[in-house]
Amino acid sequence: MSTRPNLPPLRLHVPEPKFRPGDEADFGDVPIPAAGATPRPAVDSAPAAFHDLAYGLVRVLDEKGRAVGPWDPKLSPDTLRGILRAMAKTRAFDERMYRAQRQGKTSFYMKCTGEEAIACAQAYALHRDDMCFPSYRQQGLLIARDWPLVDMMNQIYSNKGDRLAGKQLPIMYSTREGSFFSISGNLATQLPQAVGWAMASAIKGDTRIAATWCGEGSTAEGDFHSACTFASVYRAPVIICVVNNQWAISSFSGFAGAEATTFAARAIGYGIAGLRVDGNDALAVYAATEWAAERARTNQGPTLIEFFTYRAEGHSTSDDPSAYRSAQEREKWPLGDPISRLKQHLIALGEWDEERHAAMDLEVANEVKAAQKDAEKNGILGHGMHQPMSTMFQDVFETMPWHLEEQRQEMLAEAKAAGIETS
Amino acid sequence: MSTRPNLPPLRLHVPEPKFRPGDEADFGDVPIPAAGATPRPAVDSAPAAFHDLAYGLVRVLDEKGRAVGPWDPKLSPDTLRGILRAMAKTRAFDERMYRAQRQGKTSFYMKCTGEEAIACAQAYALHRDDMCFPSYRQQGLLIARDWPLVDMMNQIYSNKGDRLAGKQLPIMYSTREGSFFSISGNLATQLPQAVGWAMASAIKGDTRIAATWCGEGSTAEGDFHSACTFASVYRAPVIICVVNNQWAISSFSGFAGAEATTFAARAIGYGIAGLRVDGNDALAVYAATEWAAERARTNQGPTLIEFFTYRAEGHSTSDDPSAYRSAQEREKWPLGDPISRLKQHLIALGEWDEERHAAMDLEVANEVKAAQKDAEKNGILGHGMHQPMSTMFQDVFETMPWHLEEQRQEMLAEAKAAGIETS
Amino acid sequence: MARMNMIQAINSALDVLMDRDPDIVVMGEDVGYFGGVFRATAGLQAKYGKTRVFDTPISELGIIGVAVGMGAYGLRPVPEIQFADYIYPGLDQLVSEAARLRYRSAGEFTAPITVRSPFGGGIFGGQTHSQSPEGIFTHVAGLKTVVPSTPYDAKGLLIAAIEDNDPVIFFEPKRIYNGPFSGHYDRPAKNWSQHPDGEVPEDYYRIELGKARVVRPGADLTILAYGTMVHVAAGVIEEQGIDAELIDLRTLLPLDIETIEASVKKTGRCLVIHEATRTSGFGAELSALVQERCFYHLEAPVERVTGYDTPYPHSLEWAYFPGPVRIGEAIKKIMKD
Amino acid sequence: MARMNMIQAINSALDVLMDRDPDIVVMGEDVGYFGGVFRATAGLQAKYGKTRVFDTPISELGIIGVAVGMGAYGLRPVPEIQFADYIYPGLDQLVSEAARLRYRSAGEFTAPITVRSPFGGGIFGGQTHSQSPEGIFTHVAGLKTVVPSTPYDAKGLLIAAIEDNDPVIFFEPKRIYNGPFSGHYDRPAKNWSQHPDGEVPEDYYRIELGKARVVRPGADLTILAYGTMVHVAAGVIEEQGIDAELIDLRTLLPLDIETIEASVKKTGRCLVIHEATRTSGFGAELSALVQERCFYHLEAPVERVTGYDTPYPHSLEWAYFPGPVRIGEAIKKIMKD
Ligand SMILES: Cc1ncc(C[n+]2csc(CCOP(=O)(O)OP(=O)(O)O)c2C)c(N)n1
Ligand SMILES: Cc1ncc(C[n+]2csc(CCOP(=O)(O)OP(=O)(O)O)c2C)c(N)n1
Ligand SMILES: [Mg+2]
Ligand SMILES: [Mg+2]
Repeated sequence: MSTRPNLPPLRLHVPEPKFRPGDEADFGDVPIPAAGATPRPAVDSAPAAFHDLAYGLVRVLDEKGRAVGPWDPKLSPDTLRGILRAMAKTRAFDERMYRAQRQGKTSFYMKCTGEEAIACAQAYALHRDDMCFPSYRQQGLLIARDWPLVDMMNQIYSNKGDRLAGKQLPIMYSTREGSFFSISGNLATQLPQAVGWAMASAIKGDTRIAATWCGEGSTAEGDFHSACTFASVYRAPVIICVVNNQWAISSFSGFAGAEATTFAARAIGYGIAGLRVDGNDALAVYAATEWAAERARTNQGPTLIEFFTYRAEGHSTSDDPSAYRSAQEREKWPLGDPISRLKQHLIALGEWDEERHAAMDLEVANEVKAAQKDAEKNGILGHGMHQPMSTMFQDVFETMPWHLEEQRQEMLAEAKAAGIETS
Repeated sequence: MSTRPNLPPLRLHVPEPKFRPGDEADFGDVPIPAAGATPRPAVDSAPAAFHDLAYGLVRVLDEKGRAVGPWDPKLSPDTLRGILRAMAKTRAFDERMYRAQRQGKTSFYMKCTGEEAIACAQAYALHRDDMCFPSYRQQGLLIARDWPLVDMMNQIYSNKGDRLAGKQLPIMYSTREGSFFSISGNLATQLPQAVGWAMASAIKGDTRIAATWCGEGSTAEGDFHSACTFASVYRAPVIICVVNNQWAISSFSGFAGAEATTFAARAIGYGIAGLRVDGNDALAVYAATEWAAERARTNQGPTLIEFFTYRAEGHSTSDDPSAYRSAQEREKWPLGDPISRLKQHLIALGEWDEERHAAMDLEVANEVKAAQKDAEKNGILGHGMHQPMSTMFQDVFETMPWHLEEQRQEMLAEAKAAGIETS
Repeated sequence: MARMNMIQAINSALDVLMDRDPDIVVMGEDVGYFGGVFRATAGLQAKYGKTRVFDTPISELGIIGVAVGMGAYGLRPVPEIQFADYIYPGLDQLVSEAARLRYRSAGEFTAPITVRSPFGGGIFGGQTHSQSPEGIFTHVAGLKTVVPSTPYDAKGLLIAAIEDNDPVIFFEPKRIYNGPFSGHYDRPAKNWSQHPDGEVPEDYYRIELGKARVVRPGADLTILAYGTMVHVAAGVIEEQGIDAELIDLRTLLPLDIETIEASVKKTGRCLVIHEATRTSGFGAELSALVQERCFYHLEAPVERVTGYDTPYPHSLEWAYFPGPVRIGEAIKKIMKD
Repeated sequence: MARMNMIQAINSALDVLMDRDPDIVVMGEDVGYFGGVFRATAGLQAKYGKTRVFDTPISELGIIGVAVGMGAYGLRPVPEIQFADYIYPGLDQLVSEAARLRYRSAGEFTAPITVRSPFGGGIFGGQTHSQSPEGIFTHVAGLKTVVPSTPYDAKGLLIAAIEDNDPVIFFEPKRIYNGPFSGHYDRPAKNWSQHPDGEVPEDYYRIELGKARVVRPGADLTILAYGTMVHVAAGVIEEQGIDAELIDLRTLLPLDIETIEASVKKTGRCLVIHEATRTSGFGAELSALVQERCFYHLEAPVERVTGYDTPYPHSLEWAYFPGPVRIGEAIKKIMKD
């Protein structure tokens, strides 16, 4: 300890969110640029030419639901309706599975409510065989790619129909066929893996690119840094998406560095292309993703995109956000709801109306309900209809070494002795 | 694998340095801003106000050895001579210890030739009790702080006089009294530690700040990222120095991301203050460090400084750079030699001349020689004069647990049985 | 004395010590305002302020690395790693730095940090919320590893760990945060309020590191366990009515070898239990030590009941968990030999 | 057949396989143009091009993480970690990702990567260029761990490791890169050109993982060793003129339990040797397994000679190294019992 009369004592700054439970939420000081105001650089421009995009916000849909400005992707009404439906289905799926967890049918669930535009619109902007390395909040990718809901639910229930044989925590989907990488419970590990996959694709002269996602909180992990470094060094054809939903369980984005700058600005630090995008504007999400994908496909290198959004619900079924943030935040949050905004746009275009929307909501709800019924035929967690006990020893290695075989036999013998059903 | 007629095959970009053995080195395309041209922001300006400094080069000494521009720290001739002498002594020390290793007196040595301005001028800009978390190439800090050379040499020889009891690899100095943190063989680990130390200082309302160093190659480690993130979040009073000497063993800086941007630009990514400095200009080094220290001392937060320099010699005694880079680089390198440049400045000021310089060189050489003689009285590596064998078991824990005590007894008994001298 | 569950006991340890020593700081993901995902740090930020109890970026590397630097300054940081499964990104800072700092500086710099982390399975957490990596830490010279099995021990051991001048890994068996667990997952959950070791002094007390606890003396067989498995073993002993000596290791390193040796020399038989995967788990070290030191007293091989050598599965959790059936079978086998 | 030292044999393995399989890529710090700080990848970039053999940023996390992604794509990456001491920053990607990927995706995604890394001491490398962390990896379900002890084995095992569809950690005992080492550091260094196992086929051949090698059959005592210690043990056996059966494990996981069991049942005595720190080292697992399986054949406790439980010291390297004196004493002790 040293004190000097001519020097002030040092102070530790500890970030603090603006609002805590009971506070009035007011986002008046969050700068929200007007829709259409942000320029769209040519896909072959050098990253240094558009640093300002890391501090702005690419927005297409204005308050009236009109698509404006250079980022308007000019999608067909069919595509717009496809994205809208994918988002609605994702929300319905979340609702139902959340409830299933509450009913004790599984151990865990995580919603993406309020963030549906990100995965859903992106699935439309990417090719079907572009490889996705998601976090746990991009179920919208699978749903938008029309992956069977029953398959997802089987995984959530860890039941007999679960392709992952009950080995993984609910929602940690994996499908090679769906170009959707096995989700990890360890945050951000997928980022360097996506870069490696993209590097491999480039080594082989393939045309498929990779995309990966993590939350703003997860950007603090070393994996984020190594992903950006390797992507920059080898100009890997990859899109690194930071979903800034402003919360990481109970910690606001200030603990990931948001008080000092944007997450898109990280891109500037690595000399790679960076964009900051209205994550609740499906058209902006689509346009930014398409732009980044085109850069990647034409060997212009990686893009880091920050999607600015808001985690409208709790972190997971284990979380209760009313303990640490203002209940008003969700409604006061200025970028609105992604489904309402796209709906408004389609209606403004004359391509949609309230009745069709209500009908669609009913349809997706029924689809989800029917899938749930089917999935539950395969069992729910903890009610006996799990995979045979000895599957536990499979897939540790390609072929089972002696020690695992021995443990397997031992387990079966002990179970038999104790009268436990093993299959 | 997927090919599409309308898409080019992807390509992996693998960086390649401009010159390899046998090539003519030509640094004509390296932008070197004129001395004095870079503005000096007020120490309380917001980092966003001087992003351009991350892409320029703070330089004070011009080609004629004059100190010019707003960054001129206006040091007294005595201070200038002190820095010059510290640099000369560091170089003499390096020469002698390198030779000692070649003579088989120790296992390993690392020079900092060409980079002396960084540690030496910085030691003058920091307070004596500011805590340094160096890499293995900042021996100049100790020498400029007049730390006894014999003590450093005892460590290098792992001899009876080594305060570290021969436990550490040569050059991995440590002195709490010298405010010099124990050097680690694991790259970049000292960075978050320095941030933690600085946070602790701030928590306690102390006035001491921390400074830390790593090479440009080491910035790729996750530790660098966590250091910058924590420093940014808690506005820690710390200076993070990236010594960009352009080589990491055989890998040029392109493998750390230098093709895409500067290392100073990483600061922009974190929203912290960033400077890029001519590392061979002792005055620029001093001025930038003093500026960053003042920011830290007045609770303005961390600064990341890239010192642009050149590793004039091999990585260590285990390395032969002629295998991977052009032998001409050293002489063609445009920022010159830090000792010659400061010498030229002092001469231009009329405060120095060739005779005094030659006399100083002789003095420091003699000083080093005398210290070596003293140190060798305590022994050199592998010639019996090591610490007693049982010191090996000390300092694993504060108090020795039974299993170590048992191993110690066993070792002593076995050595005795075999007639081995243990003390 | 008060009734506490293990979370409350840990919270109380932190509270008591923070009150005594202004150099103790608590940090980690969600530990500040919210008080931790398991609520172990609840109320501490309000009481001791934001600069002594604070949330961190999600970087286990940074959390440990920063704590090492704070330790070198002179503070006594108590970082939390939210789940032991997430400790690996911070492992380099633990293994290469915290553990070796005293050694490499010959005692000049130290890292008096205590890393708290919930570990173990039994809560349907799947492979990334269930792991027991303690064996790795016991292999690293310079680290101490502690695992409590009751609220009383948790408080006393945590206080001793924080006061220790060497880095300590403090693994909290999350399955028994709320109550002891017999391994019979299909029976009603118990809580600590019915258990004598849920009786915890509100004030300061220490349980010295490196001392095991004989949970139950016995003549026929020595059982070595720690954390959750202590309770599972106790349940089996009761059910089977055998005269086993049950030893709760409490500290894995430094190990209380005297208590172990005395017991095995008395009983002639030894069973080692842990939840971690078997191969190269801490049970291997225990087995090796026991046969090295008690060879001529052993009447049967030292047996191990452990997690299988697979990742922790989600749905087959109870098949994986080393529960009463497996422990019972192992005891029968040892006693038969 | 050609004469090769271990570096050349490793280089040859990479060369032979890269020529056969275009999906093999080699990456790591300084492995590209320069060919690695130990020259193990020399010439490969010139032959196979920059996109198949390349330098990387200094990020062990990134090296392993990127390799996992490449493996998922369908490549077969062979990352190098410059020294085993530096593997910890990449440990999370190995333990939580590479090792568990097949399991958590039920076989859909795999990580067929082979991490090469020089390990062990005896070169005055101090605590950060001497470590033997193999025990940590053998504790992780889903990883295989291999340690060759001769140029012949190094090539055959490396080929098998790279062709294996699971992640393999391939630790290269750097002390014997150039020649076998008896542990008598004060005697002239030998090189592989005088040793029969320095005779290495230039073409493709495999040595199956999981198979140990009986270096020398014997009746009185079984010695289990791997890497450098195989040669140190062989030297002691010769010097002492005892009839020990020396087994070079070659693969630590999966272990060749049959060979071990058969040998110990024959000899009734067992000594385990490794350079890694003792507590929770791989020797603990070997000791535990041997006493579990050969209990009624053992005439003396299984003994361990290992590195002491301290960081690897610099100047006292030869006091730390488990050399001939210590091994000799341990043999005497076992034979006396
Ligand atoms: C390596 C690691 N550390 C900690 C956790 C625990 N954890 C799970 S989710 C989470 C918060 C992540 O926040 P963010 O990245 O913002 O993603 P979001 O949940 O908001 O989508 C934490 C700390 C983990 N899963 N992995
Ligand atoms: C974690 C870790 N990885 C790898 C190494 C091996 N290594 C030692 S120095 C070095 C190069 C460092 O280059 P740079 O950071 O540029 O520092 P410089 O040597 O140029 O000062 C490497 C790869 C190490 N010591 N630690
Ligand atoms: Mg978030
Ligand atoms: Mg360098």
